[in-house]
Amino acid sequence: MSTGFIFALTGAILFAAGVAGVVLIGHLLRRILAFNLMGSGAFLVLVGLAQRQDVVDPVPQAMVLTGIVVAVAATALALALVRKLHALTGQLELPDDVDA
Amino acid sequence: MTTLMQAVALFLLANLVLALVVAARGPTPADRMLMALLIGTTGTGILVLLAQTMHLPALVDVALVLALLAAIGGIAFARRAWQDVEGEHD
Amino acid sequence: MKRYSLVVLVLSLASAFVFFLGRAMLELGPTAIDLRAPVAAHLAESGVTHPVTAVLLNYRGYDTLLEIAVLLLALLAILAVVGEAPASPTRAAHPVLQALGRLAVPLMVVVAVYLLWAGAFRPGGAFQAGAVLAAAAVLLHLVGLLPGWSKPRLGLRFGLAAGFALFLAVAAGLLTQGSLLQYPPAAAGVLILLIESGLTVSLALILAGLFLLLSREAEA
Amino acid sequence: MTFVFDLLLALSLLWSAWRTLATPRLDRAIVLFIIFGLLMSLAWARLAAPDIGLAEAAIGAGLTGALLLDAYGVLLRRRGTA
Amino acid sequence: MIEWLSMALLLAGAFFFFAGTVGLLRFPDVYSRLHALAKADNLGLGCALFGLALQAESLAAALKLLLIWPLVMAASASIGFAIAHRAHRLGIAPWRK
Amino acid sequence: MLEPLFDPLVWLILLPLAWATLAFVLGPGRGAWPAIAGLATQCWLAIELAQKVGAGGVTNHVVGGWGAPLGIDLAVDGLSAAMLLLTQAVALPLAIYARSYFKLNDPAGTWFWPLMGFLIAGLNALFVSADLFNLYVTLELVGLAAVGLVAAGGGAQQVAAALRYLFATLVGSGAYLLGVALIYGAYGTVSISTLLPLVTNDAPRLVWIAGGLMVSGLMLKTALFPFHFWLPPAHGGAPAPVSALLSALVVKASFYLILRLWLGPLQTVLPAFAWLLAMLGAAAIFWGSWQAIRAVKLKRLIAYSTVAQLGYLFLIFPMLAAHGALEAGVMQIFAHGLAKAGMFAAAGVLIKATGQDTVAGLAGSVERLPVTMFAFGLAGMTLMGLPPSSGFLAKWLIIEVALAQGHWIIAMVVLAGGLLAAVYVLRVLRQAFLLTPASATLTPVPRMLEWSAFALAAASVLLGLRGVELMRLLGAMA
Amino acid sequence: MTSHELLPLALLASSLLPGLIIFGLPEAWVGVRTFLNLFAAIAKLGLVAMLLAGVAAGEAYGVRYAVLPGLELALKVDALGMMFITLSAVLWLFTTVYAIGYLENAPHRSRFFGFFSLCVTATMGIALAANLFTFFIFYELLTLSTFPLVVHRGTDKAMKGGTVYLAYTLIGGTALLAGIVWLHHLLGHTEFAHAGIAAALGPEYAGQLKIIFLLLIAGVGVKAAIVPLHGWLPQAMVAPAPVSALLHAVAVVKAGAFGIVRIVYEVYGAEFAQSLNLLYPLALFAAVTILWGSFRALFQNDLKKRLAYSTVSQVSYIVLGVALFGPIGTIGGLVHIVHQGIMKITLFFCAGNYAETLGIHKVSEMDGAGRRMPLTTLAFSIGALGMMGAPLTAGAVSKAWLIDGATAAHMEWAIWVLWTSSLLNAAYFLPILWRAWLRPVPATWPEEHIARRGWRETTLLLLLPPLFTAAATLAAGTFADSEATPLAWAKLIAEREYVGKGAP
Repeated sequence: MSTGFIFALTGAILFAAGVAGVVLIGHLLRRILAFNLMGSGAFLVLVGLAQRQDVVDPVPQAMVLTGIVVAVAATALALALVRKLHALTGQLELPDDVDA
Repeated sequence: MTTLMQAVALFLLANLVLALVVAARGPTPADRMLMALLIGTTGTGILVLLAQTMHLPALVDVALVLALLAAIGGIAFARRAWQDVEGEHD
Repeated sequence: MKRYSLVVLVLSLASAFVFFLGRAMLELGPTAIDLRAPVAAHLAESGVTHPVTAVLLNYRGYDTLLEIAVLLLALLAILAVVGEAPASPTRAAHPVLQALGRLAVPLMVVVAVYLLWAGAFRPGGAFQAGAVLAAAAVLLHLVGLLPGWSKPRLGLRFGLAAGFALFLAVAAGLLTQGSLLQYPPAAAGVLILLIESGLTVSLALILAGLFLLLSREAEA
Repeated sequence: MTFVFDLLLALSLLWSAWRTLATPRLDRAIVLFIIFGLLMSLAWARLAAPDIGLAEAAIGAGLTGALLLDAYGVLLRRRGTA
Repeated sequence: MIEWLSMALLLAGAFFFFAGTVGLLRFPDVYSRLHALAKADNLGLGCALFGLALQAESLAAALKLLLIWPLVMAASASIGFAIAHRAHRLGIAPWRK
Repeated sequence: MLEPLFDPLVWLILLPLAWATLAFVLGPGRGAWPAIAGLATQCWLAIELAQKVGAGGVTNHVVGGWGAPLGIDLAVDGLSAAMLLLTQAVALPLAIYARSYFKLNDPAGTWFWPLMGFLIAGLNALFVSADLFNLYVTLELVGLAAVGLVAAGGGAQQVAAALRYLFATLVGSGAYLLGVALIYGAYGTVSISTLLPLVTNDAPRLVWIAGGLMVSGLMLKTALFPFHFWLPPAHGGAPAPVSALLSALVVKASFYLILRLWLGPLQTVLPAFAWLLAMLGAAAIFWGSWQAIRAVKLKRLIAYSTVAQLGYLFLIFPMLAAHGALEAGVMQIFAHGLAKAGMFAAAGVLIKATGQDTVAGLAGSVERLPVTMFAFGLAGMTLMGLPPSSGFLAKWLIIEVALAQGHWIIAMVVLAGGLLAAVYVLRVLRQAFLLTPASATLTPVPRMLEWSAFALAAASVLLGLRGVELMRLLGAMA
Repeated sequence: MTSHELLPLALLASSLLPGLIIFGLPEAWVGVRTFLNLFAAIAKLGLVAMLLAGVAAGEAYGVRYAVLPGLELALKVDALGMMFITLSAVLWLFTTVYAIGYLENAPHRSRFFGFFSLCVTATMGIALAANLFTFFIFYELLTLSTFPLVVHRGTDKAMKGGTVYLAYTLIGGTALLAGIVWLHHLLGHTEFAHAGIAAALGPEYAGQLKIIFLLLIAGVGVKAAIVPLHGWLPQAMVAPAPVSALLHAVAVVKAGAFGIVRIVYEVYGAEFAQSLNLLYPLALFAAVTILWGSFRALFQNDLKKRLAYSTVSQVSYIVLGVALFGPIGTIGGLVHIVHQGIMKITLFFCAGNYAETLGIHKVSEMDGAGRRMPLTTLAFSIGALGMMGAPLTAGAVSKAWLIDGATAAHMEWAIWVLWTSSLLNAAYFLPILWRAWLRPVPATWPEEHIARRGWRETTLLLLLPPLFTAAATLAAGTFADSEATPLAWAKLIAEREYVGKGAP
């Protein structure tokens, strides 16, 4: 098993765990963590799978750089929202969605 | 020589895993943060070793950045996150 | 009970997913397209010698343009969410920490400049440099030497947007060459360095802004 | 040797990710997440991707960690004063 | 000769790291654990860096490697200070027999 | 030589980015006029482009001059030209609407213009991109801009809605990204045109997983039942111009992407999921309508109606191989886009004027806001699929294709959906025709608000008389 | 565009444009609105006259416009359409005059007259439609534009009536749409043509065609109020009197009946429909409706409801005539489109007059109304007698042709149905006449709004329309066999529908 493949597989597991985390966890900060794990997993798959023969491919690396920036942007926005929600309601979980 | 470096790198990684286990359990928040810092330092060490064994001198830059920025986490922790509200310290 | 079964369901779905995905990954043969060859072949025309930078700013420079837009947009969205609030007065940290700040920040700036300059021929580049600069700003803020943002004033807004605007202008200007972001090989190196320099400043401001905007209430 | 190294690194990545999600305390989760970022940059180094390693080191260890810790601190303080 | 020296330094570095980790595991309070951390940081990494610098291809590369060391030292010192300071402020008493 | 300088395709992306940046630099609350001027120009560009595509088939723009697979290509065919046209056509009146809606210093409007600019840029970039990874970046651009718009200046409910939306859209694009990663792993490229001949019937299993991931991610972003949970609070809670933009355009973008993949690189893989999607679409129609019928708040009702109307789009998948199904889908996209934008805009007027946002509070509004109610009625007509609106043409096309394919069950779902839509639309109209006003005072609203809502709603009806042009444009496919 | 293309469009525009302008008029501009209304109605009559002359001379008018490839909005003017158009145009004028008087001081007049004009436009469109697709578009537009009229008063009761009305018509519209798309899918078009188009399909399609026929008839049958699809009509009586008059006498129910005529003759073709055994069940449904409507009318105390059930019954006379295979029945049915229209509108005008002048809403309140309002009651009596089929009224003419048609088609039971219905008509109309003319005047009227001034028992604008239509009822009956009567026109249509089959 090549390095690329090991990390691709790790990435797949991380992705699955991240999604499971986002779905199952109610606490918003943890959800943000889970989302980041998910993203990292996808990035690992992208580079790892492309480099499964352990030859370096710059294209997926560049893509992942782009992806990391996007992930940071999303994380910061999510944090801002969570902090705002906490400031407004004192809650760290999403309130039930009611139509009233 | 390369083999030795690889071995040292592996040893450091094992060391790191050990620290990781502590970090997950550590009794106080401060311990966990200390562990994180230790892991950062160990990571820096691993990176410079990898730079040599993988013939990627750029990894030294990574180590440099890691060493530079590891401080931020620690200070953010000390200045912001470590609160005496929950009384969880020994 | 319902919650428990949900956990079991999601976890078993995730395991099944990983299992099938792993198996499918193992079956994979060699790919039909290998981009390393064209990446290497056009490296001479790309203006840089580091392939990742070539992909990032030349071959797939359009991705990067939009990516910077995403980052600027995130800052904008945060501004829209948190609204305006007066920045609380900064509480200075202990002199030892301030000393660290004074020591580390110039070093970080040096490292950032190095990374920016290195980007053309080895790993590094605008994004990494910007991130290090932003980290420097965060450090200064943490030790109490830099106040949080209440709201970005005109100059700051200009600085935040400048890198992106520059990139956009270059991209549009290069339409005269035949298409968006089509660098003339002779000028590619200079243009990329220009763009990267602009981006470094703006990225640093944006990334720092993400923190400085959010943490202003932290010291209350 | 490298295989063992990779495997150990992958396992510690997974373990730290798992603990991040499963640990009952939030501060622990955040610290574990910072460690996870650090391990990620090691993984990028092993994948011969120093560019990403640099970015991950700067972002994961520096910015995201600081953002999360700061947010955590604010939440704690609010709860403390509330 | 240089080979041997570098090898010895690397091994010493590994040892100090290990010692630091064990110290963190075993020492009784925050302050002493900080001490252990400083060992690992300063000595472990220092040895490893020197060991590698001996083998560096160029002087610049070696200098860069050696630059990391003071950085880590400064950072660990100030963080150690920050944490100890904070611990003190929070009223955590040093461990006494 | 200078011709590429005036390529409308590129300027449709650059222009909104430019005015968004300008609006950002100008500062809080500013930037309406650059936005409106920019959008007007974009409208013209989109028409220009549509004519070009209609005359000469597919138009390409090779970014960086490299060409796929090394570089990124932009490609416009009939489908994307149509989407571009719709986007600009909806955005311009909404911008005019929003200028009156957010008077200076409205907290929700502080950063509306740059956010909208990035949103439109993201949409336009998404519609023309021919590169799977680039599409991911555009998806994020659209998603984050949308979340920012929902959350802007809002209270707890709105922030909670934005968070729900954010996580949904992030997980959606994450799944899409993993799909892209797998595709790159399998083929070594993410360029749609390069992939097209490569993905064959005996594609490796990984590609199937990739297809499943991408489609499920996009389903989540399109809010297909049962992934619709995030939509009603987000679309129902945002300020009216934002709700309109989101319901009319944003959810369509991810649907468009499914369509793109389905007709393009993954055409051998995705049809396996066709009936699953159609079934979920049918469920969405029934569930969304039922919830709309029960909704207490006006915008909630409209948001659930979006859930239902999106269901129609997914009904076309089992028939996509047949001629006419795509046309039906695009007609529905147009019909719903224009009508829903008009309806949200009208709802915004009603809420601003009556000062509260329940359906019950609309009593008597037909008397006091006749233009707005008329707009609401026209938009409702399109949603119900009553002639001669474009919604009717969409319904007609779907039923006809369904009958031609022998899928009479789809035809029945469409017909039933129209009746259910009638129930919730008439719930509102009925209330509006009641004699006794619910609230004594009526805040005066700017005329511009009423008339831009009316223009959108009327366009959704009048498009029903101009279906031929749209169909001709769609004929220019790759 | 030639004048042959423009004229049908002008016919639509002559009510559409004034309608749209009226929407924008301020409430207080009574004069402008009245002028526009009357001008439009008269202009439309002028256009109708031009078209009538042209069609009689065999000119072809039409215009087409593609909304989708293979899907055309098509208008044409033919004899059958002209009959409906003329009826609508004439009655629109009367109703407009009446409505101006009726709504003198009511609120929301701009909205009312705006939708009223749209309603007439939709009716014109139905008559002009050259294919089922176009027919459907205007059919649904009619639904939509009548809804605001039904709920015009804005009371809870009005809402209930409006909701029931919409529920019925929209569900019917859905069935109609399903049938039309299906047919379009089979044939590739839905153009109306003499002797039908469905016969072009082979016998293997017989099963599908039967289902489609059911869908189509169910769709238009809702508006035509065929039992069991009639439930909306009595509920919709909450609308103001001019609406009830125009809607129930002309626009809505006639649109349904007209649709049945089009579907039977020009989509399926009478002969082909007969060969598929479709007409006999249709006749049965019509017969049941005739009897059921009359029967229910007996027990209604509310005057307008009684008239509504009477409408249910009478409209099915048309359906019965169509379903009686053969030209004679056809003529009876077609002529009843016009005759029922003028008779029923007379009755509704009068009912409106009673309500508006004296506050009389119920049959039990009618005592002595004839002495207080002799002219209105005279008109009412003529209408009622016409409904019963009394000699010299228009009703007698239609009934005679229908009975002849039934005989020719060897459906003697239909004659019994018609006679029974006449008896029932008499049973529910005569008591009203008796009360109005012969019972003493009560001490007070329920609510006297309009005082008597000389011979004018109520306002002039309310009084004149029913008198005119009553006169028309008598004229159509008395001079039925002369030229330029509804009967003559119906014969012309039958001749063209049964082309080559030997008209009588």
